[in-house]
Formats: sequence, structure tokens, C-alpha cells
Amino acid sequence: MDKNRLISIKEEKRAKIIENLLQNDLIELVEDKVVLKGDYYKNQLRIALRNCDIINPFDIEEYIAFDGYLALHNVLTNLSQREVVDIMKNSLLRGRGGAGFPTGKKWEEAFTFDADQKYIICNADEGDPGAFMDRSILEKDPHSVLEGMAIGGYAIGANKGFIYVRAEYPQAVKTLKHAIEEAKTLGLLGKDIFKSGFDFDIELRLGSGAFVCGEGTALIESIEGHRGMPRPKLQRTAHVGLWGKPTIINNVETFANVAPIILNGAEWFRSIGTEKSPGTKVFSLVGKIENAGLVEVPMGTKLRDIVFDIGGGCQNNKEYKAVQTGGPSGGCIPKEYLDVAVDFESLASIGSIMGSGGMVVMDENTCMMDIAKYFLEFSVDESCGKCIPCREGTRRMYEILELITEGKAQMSDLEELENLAHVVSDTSLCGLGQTAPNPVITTLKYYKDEYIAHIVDKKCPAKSCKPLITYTISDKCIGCTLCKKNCPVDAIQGELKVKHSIDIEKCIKCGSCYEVCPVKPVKAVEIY
Amino acid sequence: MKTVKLTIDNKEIEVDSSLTVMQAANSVGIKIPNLCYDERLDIFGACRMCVVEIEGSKKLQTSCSTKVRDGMVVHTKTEKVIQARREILRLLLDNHPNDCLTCEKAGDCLLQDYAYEYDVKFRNHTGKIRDRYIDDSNPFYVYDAQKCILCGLCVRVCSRLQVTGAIDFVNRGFDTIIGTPFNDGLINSDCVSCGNCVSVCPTGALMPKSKEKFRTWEVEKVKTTCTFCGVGCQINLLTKDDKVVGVEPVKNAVNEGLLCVKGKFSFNFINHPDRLNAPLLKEDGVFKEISWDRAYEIIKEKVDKYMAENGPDSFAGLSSARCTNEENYLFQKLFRAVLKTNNIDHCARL
Amino acid sequence: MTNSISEIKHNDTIFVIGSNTTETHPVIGAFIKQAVKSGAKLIVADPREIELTKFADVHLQLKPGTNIALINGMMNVIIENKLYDEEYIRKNCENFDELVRLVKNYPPKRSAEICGVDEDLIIKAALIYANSPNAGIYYTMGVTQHTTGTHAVMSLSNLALLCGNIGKENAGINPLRGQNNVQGASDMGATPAELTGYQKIFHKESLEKFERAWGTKLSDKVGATITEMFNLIEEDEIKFLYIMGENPVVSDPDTNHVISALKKVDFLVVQDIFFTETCEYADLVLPAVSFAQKDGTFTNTERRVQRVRKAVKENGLAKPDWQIIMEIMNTLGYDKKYSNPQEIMEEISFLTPQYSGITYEKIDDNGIQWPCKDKDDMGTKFLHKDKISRGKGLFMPVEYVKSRETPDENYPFILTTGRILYHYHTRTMTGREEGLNDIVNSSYIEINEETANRMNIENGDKVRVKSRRGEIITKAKVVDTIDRDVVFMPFHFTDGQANYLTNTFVDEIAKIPELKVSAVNIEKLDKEEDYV
Amino acid sequence: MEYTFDLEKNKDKLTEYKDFLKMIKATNGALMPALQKAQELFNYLPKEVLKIVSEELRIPLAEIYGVATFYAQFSFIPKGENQISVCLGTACYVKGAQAILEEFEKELGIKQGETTSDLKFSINEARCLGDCSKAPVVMINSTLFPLVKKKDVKKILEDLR
Repeated sequence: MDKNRLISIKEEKRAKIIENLLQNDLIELVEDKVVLKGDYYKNQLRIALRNCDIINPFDIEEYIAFDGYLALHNVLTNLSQREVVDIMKNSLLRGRGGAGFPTGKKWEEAFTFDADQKYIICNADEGDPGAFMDRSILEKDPHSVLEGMAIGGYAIGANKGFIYVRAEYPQAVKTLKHAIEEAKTLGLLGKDIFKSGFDFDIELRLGSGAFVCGEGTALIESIEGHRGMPRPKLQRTAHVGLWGKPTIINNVETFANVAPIILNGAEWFRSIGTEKSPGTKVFSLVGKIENAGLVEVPMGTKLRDIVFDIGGGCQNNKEYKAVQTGGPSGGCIPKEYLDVAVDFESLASIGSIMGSGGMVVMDENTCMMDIAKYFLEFSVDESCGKCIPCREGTRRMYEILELITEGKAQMSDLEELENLAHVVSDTSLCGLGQTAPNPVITTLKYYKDEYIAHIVDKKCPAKSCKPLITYTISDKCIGCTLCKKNCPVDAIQGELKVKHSIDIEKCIKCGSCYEVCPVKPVKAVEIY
Repeated sequence: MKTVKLTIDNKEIEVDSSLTVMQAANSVGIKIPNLCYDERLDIFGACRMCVVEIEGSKKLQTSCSTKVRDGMVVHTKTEKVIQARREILRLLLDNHPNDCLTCEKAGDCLLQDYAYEYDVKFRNHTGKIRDRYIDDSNPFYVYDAQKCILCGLCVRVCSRLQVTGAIDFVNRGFDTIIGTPFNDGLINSDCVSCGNCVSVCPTGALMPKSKEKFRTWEVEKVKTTCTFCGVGCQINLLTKDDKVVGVEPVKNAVNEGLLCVKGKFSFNFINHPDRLNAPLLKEDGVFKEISWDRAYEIIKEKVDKYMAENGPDSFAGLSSARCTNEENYLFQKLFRAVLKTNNIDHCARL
Repeated sequence: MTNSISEIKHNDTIFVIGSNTTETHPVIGAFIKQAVKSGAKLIVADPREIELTKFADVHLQLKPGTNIALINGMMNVIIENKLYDEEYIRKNCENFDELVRLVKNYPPKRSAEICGVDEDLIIKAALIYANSPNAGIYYTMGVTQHTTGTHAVMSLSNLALLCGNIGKENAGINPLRGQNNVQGASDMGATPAELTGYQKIFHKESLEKFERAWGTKLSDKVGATITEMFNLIEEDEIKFLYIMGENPVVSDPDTNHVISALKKVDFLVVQDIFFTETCEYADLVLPAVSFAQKDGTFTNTERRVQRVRKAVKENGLAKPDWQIIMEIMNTLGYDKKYSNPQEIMEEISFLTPQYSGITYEKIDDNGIQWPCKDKDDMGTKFLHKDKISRGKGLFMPVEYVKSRETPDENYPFILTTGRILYHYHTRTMTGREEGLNDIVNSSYIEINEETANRMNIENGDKVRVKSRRGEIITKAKVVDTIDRDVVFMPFHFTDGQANYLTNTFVDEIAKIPELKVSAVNIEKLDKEEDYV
Repeated sequence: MEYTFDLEKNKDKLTEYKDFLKMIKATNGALMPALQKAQELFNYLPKEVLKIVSEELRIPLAEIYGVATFYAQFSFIPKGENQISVCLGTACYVKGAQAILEEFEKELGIKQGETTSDLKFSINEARCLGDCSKAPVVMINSTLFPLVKKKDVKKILEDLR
């Protein structure tokens, strides 16, 4: 493989692909650039997702057709390791996995640390519930990750890379395996790539269902074949990582950004996004949103633009209540902050985090206590159990939230909850524990009145917490018997065309009656 | 050796740059509490009790896993630090049986000590506590999951120091316990009953099955040398009422705090009823107790007789590789200087 | 040990031969495993698969009694490949040419045939050993309890010298002493030819030094070893036998022979803490106290003199052994009195060059490793630092010679004996520990599964084991960890006591009996009446 | 429910597995792939198989058990022929996935984490399958069922029976 061959493949393939896509009305050309068609994509800027839904991920030549592996060629034949590190540093690319650490700085740490062996790891253990950015890239454009890893490997002096991918992503595994094989066949991985003397191999390692393995040191433990319990940070992984060797871990989206930066330069990258958070970010916009899906926009885009302009607002014309970013580590952003700029600093300033890019939209019927409880339960389940505050503290927090959503809590429990939230966050060993209280901390901050309603009034304002609501049938009932027929516990009495009533003792609050009630515009079944 | 200067609790100190904050503090007598630290093992960082405040960083830092830096200013006892430690202890007590009154470990329990020091009490709550799981299959000790704080010392001592790997963390999160494969019990595992896990357990989770009841404050400790092989492990004999009731290893250059099953648990022979209590003389095939004076008299009679009739080389002595140097010395001196023979040997060859 | 226990972890290669370390020296075994975990290579030469073989890079499962052939084979490989430390040999050693000449006859192929192991493994082991900057050898009775035991030790010493591993930190040649104070008993001159500190009885100056110190004339005639003592009893030469803290009825080879001697001797004094099997034959039994009831010192396997301290008081009329001996001396008209062991140590230090700097005060905390010359000397971590002890390291090439008793038609199996983790020596102490007995409380014989299959023996079956000297009944333990023609028995137990079978052939130099090799046959017992 | 591992029946699989172990034993960190392969081949991690892993990879059995109990994907009872994963990721959760899980449990008479006695079905909750835009989703073996409603559950199961 050499540059001419790359170019000849590109020339041969590119036009055909574009023609085909145009025929199927999937894309349009904007200033010679291929853009997916439709309103949804209009306001997006796709760098990490550049090839998604455009190329066939099982054909490496299609990746090459869109400038694939040109950056690697450039790096291996024209640039020194130091130069690559400097480009990455200048680009100010920040890790897209959540913490936002500058990638170039990280690489430099490993590059300047002397060792006989170094490793580069792609963290594809995307585990935040409600996030699937990485999955899409892995399944739709695997080579963008492989190329980014190879460039990173060259920069720091590693000739071995690992992709740690969730076992829950079988399609991604399949695509990656195929991609690695193809790249090896073409000599884009393996020995002496582009006759540069640089060797680089990538091995796939599968996770096995432990969210905490998204944490760097837990991920390393897992690859080494141990329980995924995070290590204390006595030394940086960039110095002492996998099998004690200097190791760089970046996530999928970060690696997908590498080749474009090399091809277009650090300046170009910095021209996108904000000063401190250049580039774009991919979000998975899900939940009670009209247009769910992946969104890639420049950093600093307003939350409102994402939720309303691209996402089309809440489903069924419900009122927007909050968006949850950053998964179990993140926080809820209420209505009054819809104009916040979505970048690392701005989100942190209002108590949430960028996280890996999950954006779950909630409407008026979502109880924020229930959401906090949901995330805490997640953290309890996924806590590795190593450090005391996370193992014991998240459990106790979850229990208090349980009491609250069941209407059994007292105000002193709320104090304890707040107290625990701070201790767990202050003293936990790894990011999972340190951020596990975030859903509680932000909801306490923005929805304290809802907490008080649950505790003092024993009411759930969102009408979502079963123990705190009652179903009744109003005078609007037309006696259609639909609800009676659908009630699983025969709690509804009433004759045809006569107003029905619900036996509160029997009612299990499943909501079937509410769902089927045909009365419009306001249903006859009411929830208090 | 590179050194750095730092301040801990307003004390300016200069230490080796490779130390952690905890080690540095320790070196000047500032004790920082911890439940999972052992200088023989890699830093684990699980208990979080050793948190301190370091000026310039917003979050509390664990002193066990933070290296000293030049100019660092460390506070080990601020309000924030103490509050964090109290909360950690409270979380532990929430998941720990309130039975210190009858717990064998009382008085020697780090959790108890810290709860006392930080004034943390048991409280009532309706939340979950760890499921009951007791492994008493091993003849020498018992594991009680409810008293376990999962510091991992036992696991790490077993896998890193004893290098047996009979136990490990089992399950995840709140449900984690220390267990054997398939929870089949220690006796069915690779366990060699060395008890090194028991020696490091900070709470009553891993306890020896004692024949004698004793409270730690009732025992005296006497440091001595183990008698079961040539390694010469250093041990403390724990005694109560003139009985040996337990053994603990000493951390020193020979055994570094490790022992084997014999050294740790085989001490009951000392107070065994079968012990010889008086000289015995065989008369007509039957042994009868006699006094020491009588015993020496008989020896003298015999010695005089054979010396006169058969000469010095009719005497022979077998000394013992189990006796002390002083005793072996005297024994050969007895034969050489008094009985005038070199017919003296011991069992070095067996 | 030439080197220290704390150095084990820093060995690059550890060569364990004839030592089931994790059972006989568990804590040292743990350090060896720690070393392997942190990257050291491990070579194990042992007729059985033992715990350490699971950690080993090479396991040389050799036939009992073939150690010398193995070592010579390894040296052949090292010399052929020029992997020896030329400069070290030139500076420190003599007689190298002789060694080269002798090991020429041991190409790995030949050694492999003698030892019954793969030629490749011998080569691999040799390369690992020779290519390591620091390699330590660790051995126990598997090397010494052979008629060629001393030669095997010389052989190991040749190997260590060849690669410059003596007089160096984290290496050396390290016999692991079995019992708690074997080292001390030897240091203290409890042997027929040596006074304290290995000063020879026939060396005039030494003898005179002792005569002056003790104020009496001494015999310069070398005395009798244990085995010789029993023969001399049979020959009516020895009339009076005094056994202190020993149980030869169980521990010594050829039990029948031992018992017959003990029965025969005119007057037998046995001094012990329990009424042992040997006490049965005594005329007078003297009650001594245990280690926990007296003061003194033990010297461990790394030459460290450490304190023994009294923790509980004497039981009944029992007394510390030193006190009993002193009182006997006094009764017999030798008036020297000691008020405590510390005073005895002062005398030892005065007479023993290696101990001359040792005082109770100095050893109080951490002990001291001898040699310790004077009051400022803090002891010696590893020996031969500046020079090999006899001036120059002498290669002592030795030929392989077969064991004295080898299997034949009537006795087709090689019986090898040893210790197990859960018991100590003749079980006078550990046999009284419930928990240990819960785990194992009776004798057994390890038989290869194919052999057992062929003989229709199942795990747990009773078998009769016979040798030319005796027979016993024990239980079969069917294993896949031992060769087909080798069987193993622990010697601790008195039911089915292994030493009824062992022989008394000794190594001519060190007088160590060949407990590791005797020829036996095995017979499965089917019927109840056979058990008797 | 107790399951005994049938050595005879699994002879071929065991041979295949041992070959696999030999192949990977020299690679660093071979334990996870070894366990994943065992789970795939035998549908669970039989004690007998873990002992083989311990011997081949020279890893103490306790450590293997510790690792195996850490990761949610390993099980110690056989998984069903049809492994039903109900996604409880945030997107699915806010769209009522909990009720769908309960419906599967009700229909099959087992709880999540269990296997029906005929070994036909097992249910697991999944932590986000990454198909949030089609929430709520259920994955059965490797087939994805998007936008599942409670009333679809019966039909889905019938088609598999």
C-alpha cells in the first residue's frame, strides 16, 4: 500500500458512491461536501460521524474513498512523533469520553515517558444508558477509529492497540473484526505500514457487562483479566498503565476526530466550536423527544437549538421539563437553562457534565425523584464495591430516594441525602462514585419543591410515583367500559353508558384505564 | 535520594520524594487512620479513611495514594476531613452487626477503635444490610461476611504474599463478599490454613477458632522464635493466665509478618495434659514418678559404674535440633568435658 | 544458606532442587512464589509435582537419586555454550579444567536418560540458570539424604561457582535447614568431630582452647554418629545413651534396627516434653519444658541467631533442658553454674569465632546473622562477599553413582519419603493439634494412577508396603503427580510408619542416611484379615 | 434449580474449548476471553470448566470465580435457548421498559436472571443496548425488537415457542 494506491482507490470509488446515494435521495451535495438529506441534518456539522450512513462499513475502500488512511500516510511518511503530538496539542481536542482532558497533552505524557513497550487503548465500553454515539461510529465507520488509533500509536510509540468494546454491541464487534482484517490485508495495520518501519496491531477485547469498566483503570484491570475495580491514581496510566506500561486510553469519538485534524490542521479544528472546547460533539438525543437520534453539532451550540430545532421538542406536545446529560454521572438541566451553551465549562457551571453525550429529554410527566432514583439504582448495581463511600453510600442514597418516592420519607431524610451526596462525591475512589450523586445534587438544586411535595404533601407533582397517586373517574365518563375491560385486577365497576368508578383498595395503579380512556380532549380517568 | 520539603499539620518536614503523604506523615509521628493499608502490599485505596486536605486541590485526597511534592501543604485533621471520616465510619456501622459486647475482636478491632476515636455510634435504619454468610469450614478460623468491611487485606495477603489465592472478592457492589470458588468453603479451596488472612483482618470478620475465651486486654505478648522449621519466623505468643492462647506474626526481616499453619495455630501442645510433669523411672517395666534428686542420683550411679567398667566411650548422647543453642552447647560440653567422649550427635541429617 | 531469606525475592532465577519448599518451609515457599510473581524464573527439580511446579518455568521430574547426573548435565550445557562466568572463575576458582573434563561425559542426552527427564528440559533449565544475572539455588533433604548427598552438594556448588553465583547478593547456594535449630545444633558442636563453630576436635589449637576455657582435659578422638551409635550398642561398646529432644524410633531409618538398639542399651535416658515413642524404651525419662517456657536462642537457616523467650511458666516439675544438663554436670562433679542462658551465650561467644560479637542485647530486636566478629559487627547478610571461604573456590567435580538400593524384581518401586505441611517431624507436638489432625492424621502412600490402575488399587485402599527391612500397612493415595515407578510417603506418622521401610546406608562423608531412596513392593489388601 | 454438567454430552465442546485455551494461553490477559468463550459454548460457566481454565492458565480458581462473579454477562446456571434482554437504559426506562420486563416475567413465570426449567427462555435486564431512538427495545439472542409495547410480549414469545 502506498499513497498512489490510496488515491487511485479514492478516484475509482468516490464518484460511484455519491452517485448511488444521490439516486436514492439520501444525500445532497453542499459545496461539494456530502451531507445527509433532511431537516434533521441541516443544523448539524458532522466530523466524527462524517462517514456514518454514507459509506459501507464492510468495505474499506469506501472509507478510503472519503480520504481514509490519508492522514495515517501523512503522519507516517512526513511527520515526527513530536510533530504529531504538537498538532494534537494545538488542536485542543479534548477527550470525548466525559472528562474532557486534552488529548494532545495526554499523548505527550506517554510520548515523553521512556519504556520498552507502550499501549494505546480505545475505550469502546460505552455504558451510559441513553448514549449510543460510539456504537454508531463503530458500526458505521470503524476505520475512522482504527486510523485514529494507529496515528496515536505512532505518536506515543506504541505498536499495540486494544479496543475494549461492550459485549452488548455484537454488531459493533462484528464490524470491527471485519475492519481490522481488511486493514491488515491492505497493510494498513501490521508490520511496516506504508514502508515507514512503523508496526501497529489492534486486538479486540470484549467487556462482559460492567459499567465501571468505562473508567480507565478499571478497563485496564479488565483487559488484564481481573475484576474491573479501579486503581488508585498513585501513578498516571500514561506512565504506568496496562501491564505496568505507559498507556493511553481515548474513547471512540476522540479517535474518530484524529484523522480529520491531521488532514485539515489544528487551526481548522480550533475554528469550530468554542475557544476552550473546539470541535464538535456528538449527542444521542433520546427520551420523550420528537426526533430521536444522533446529533453532531459544534461545541457551544445552545441546548435549546438541539432540543427544539433539531429534536423538534417533546413528543405529544408535552411540556419540556428537563434534559439529562452525562448519564448516571450527570445532572438534569431545567427549563430555565435551555439557553446554556453546550460545552465542557458551561455544563459544569450548572452542575451537570458533558459526559459522553447522552441527552435524555424529560417532559412534564417525568418525576425527577424517580429519575434520580433510577440513576442511583444504576449506580448501586454498577458500583464495583471496592471503596466504602460508593459501595455503601450509593445504596443508602437509593434507599432514601425509595422512601421519598413511596411517600415514607421525612425532612431529616432529605438532609441525610444531601449529606451522603457530598461524602460520596468527595471521597469515592473513581469517577463512578464521585459523580454518582450528581443526579441527586442537581435535582436537589433545581427541583427541591418536588422533593418537598413528596415528603411533606405526600404528592408526586408529575403524577408518576405510584404510591403517591390515585386514579379516579370523573363525570366526563361516557360509560364505554373500555377501562373496565382493560383493568387487570377488576378494580373498576360500572355498567355500559353509566359512569364508572375505581375501587382504590384494589387498584394497582398500572395506568391501563388512563391509557385506554377515549374521552377527549381531557380524559375521564384522572390522576391525583 | 531526592528529597522534598512539605508541611503537614503546620509541621515543616523534609522527606524522600518517593514517599506518599501517609508515609511522610507517619515518619514524623502524625498518624493517619486507614483500614486497607499494608506497607507490604500495593496501594489499594479502598477505605478512603486516610483522606486529607491538600491546599490547592478542591477535593479531599487519599494520603495513601498521593505522592509528596515540594511545597505541598497538607492538613490531616480539618473539620472537612474529620466529617468525611465520620461519614465513612457511619456507612460501615450501618452495615455491621452491633455486637461489640460479645465480639471476640473487641479491643483489637480497628473499626471499633476508629468509631470510638471519631465518636460514631450505631444507628437504626431500615435499609439493607449484607446477607448473612459464614464460612466455618476451616478448622482454625471462621469468616463472617457481616463483619467484613471488604478492605481486601485478606485477599491481597493470600494472593500477593502467601501466593496461594484461595480467596477473592465474590460478586459486585453492595453484594460483594470474600469467598472461595462457588462458595464451597475454605476447606474445599486451595487454602493452606496459614492464617495470614486472619492476622491482617482489621475487624472480627476473620477470626481464629479459639479454645480459650480471652479479651485482648487480658493477654500479654511475648516475642519469640517459632519452633516449627528452620525459617525462624518471629512470633508473639499471646498468653493469659499462664496459658498460650494465640499467636501473631511479627513483621521483621525473616518472615515479614507471614506464618504457616503450624506457627500460627499449633500452640495447644504447650498446655496439653499429656505433657511430662515429673521424672519417670522404669521399674519392672513400669514407669513411676520420682524426684529430680533421685533422678540425678541414679544418673550418677550409672555414670560412675560405666566409667569405671567401660570407660568414656561407653557414653553417647543425642542432642536436639529442637533445643536452643545454649542447650546444645551445654549438652556437648557435658559429654566432652565431663564424660570425656565425643560420642555426641544430633538429627541434622533427618 | 550463603545468602538471606530477604534476598529470595530479588533472585532473577530460583533453582529449587529436592525441596518441597511450600510444605517444609512455608514462608520461604511464599517468598519464592512472590519472586516468580514479580518476574523471576523458577526451575524445580523434584521427583514429584509439588506446589512450586505450578509456578515453574521448568520442572525436571527426575528419578530419586540422580541429582548429580542432572547437575553435571546442566553444567555440560553451560560449558558447551560458553555461558559460564569466565572472569569470575579466573579470579576466584581453582580446578576448572578438571570440571570441564568430567562434565564432558555428561551430555544432556546421557543425563536425561539417567534422570528420566526430557533432554530439552535439562538444556532449558541450564540456559535459564546460566543466563540470569542472579540465580540462587535452594535445596533440602532431597539433595542430601542420599549416599551421594555430599557429592550432590559439591555438584551444586560447582554449578553456582561456574556462573559466579557465590559471594554475590541475591544468589548463592542455600540449603534450607529443616528443623528450627538444626543450624544452631551444628554451630554448637553437637557433632562427633567438631566443637562449636566447626572447630575440629582433632585440631590441636582448638582443642586446647576449649581445654583451657573448660578447665579440663578433652578427648581428641572423633566420636560416633547416630547410626554408628546404634551399631556400637549392638556391639556392646556403648552402655549409656542419653537422648535429648529426639524421637529416633519414628525419625530414624530402619525402625526395627533402632528399636533393637534401644532395647539393648544398658541405660537409656530420654529427655522430652511428651512421652514419645522413644520414651517407651527408656530407663529414665526427664521432663523438659517447651520453647514457650524457656529463654535461649535459635539460629535459623540464614544463620540468624534469634531470641527464644519465656512466655509461660514451667509445667509440673518440668525444667528447661539447659538447667537439667547443668544440674547433671554439677551432680557429676563439674561445678560450673549458670544462672540463665545469657551466661551460657557469653561462654559460646568467647569460644566461637562466628558468634564472638553476639550478645543478647544485640540480638534483642532482629537477631544477628553470623559470622559476627565483634561488638561493632552487625552480622553478615551473605557469605563469601570478598573471597570464597577457603581462599579460592574449588571446583570439586563428582561422578554420578547409583543409589545403594535400586528397584529390582522383588522390590520394584522406589520409595521416597518426606514432610508434609500439616505436621512436624514425629508429630509429638502437631499430633496433638486437633485442627491439624482434622486435615490429615494418618500415613499414606502416593501411587501413580496408572500404576494403581494396573494393580487395581483405588484411592483410599489399604496396601501393604514391604522393603528388605520391614513392612507396614497404609492407605493408597492415587495421584498423577509422581512417576509410575516411584512412590512417596510422609514419615511423620506412626501408623504405617515409613521408616520401618527405609535403609541405613549413609553418605560416607556427612553420614546422612539415604532416606530418599529405598526399594519397596506394594500389595493391595483385599480381605479384612490381611490387615493384621 | 440445580444443574449438573454432563461431561459426556459436552465432550466435543470440551475438546473445542481446550483447544481454544491452548491457543490463547500465551496471550496476556487471557482470562476474560477464556470465560467469554466458555459462556458462549456452554451457555454458562460450569465448575468443571473453570477448573480446566485454572489449570491451563495457571490462575487460582478463586480469582477466576471472583472475576466471573464480577461481570454481569457470566452466569452459573445455563442461559435459555432464547436469551431475552429487556433494555432498562434511560431512554427505555422513561418509555416504560420496566412494565415490559414485568410482562415477560409474568408470561414466563421466572424472574430476571433466571431460566425456565425447560431451558427455553431466560430473562435479563440490559443496561442500554444503544438503540435509544427505538426505545423501548428488547433483544432476543441477537435480534432486536424495537418500540415494544406491553401487549406485544405474548406474541413475541409465541413466535419463539
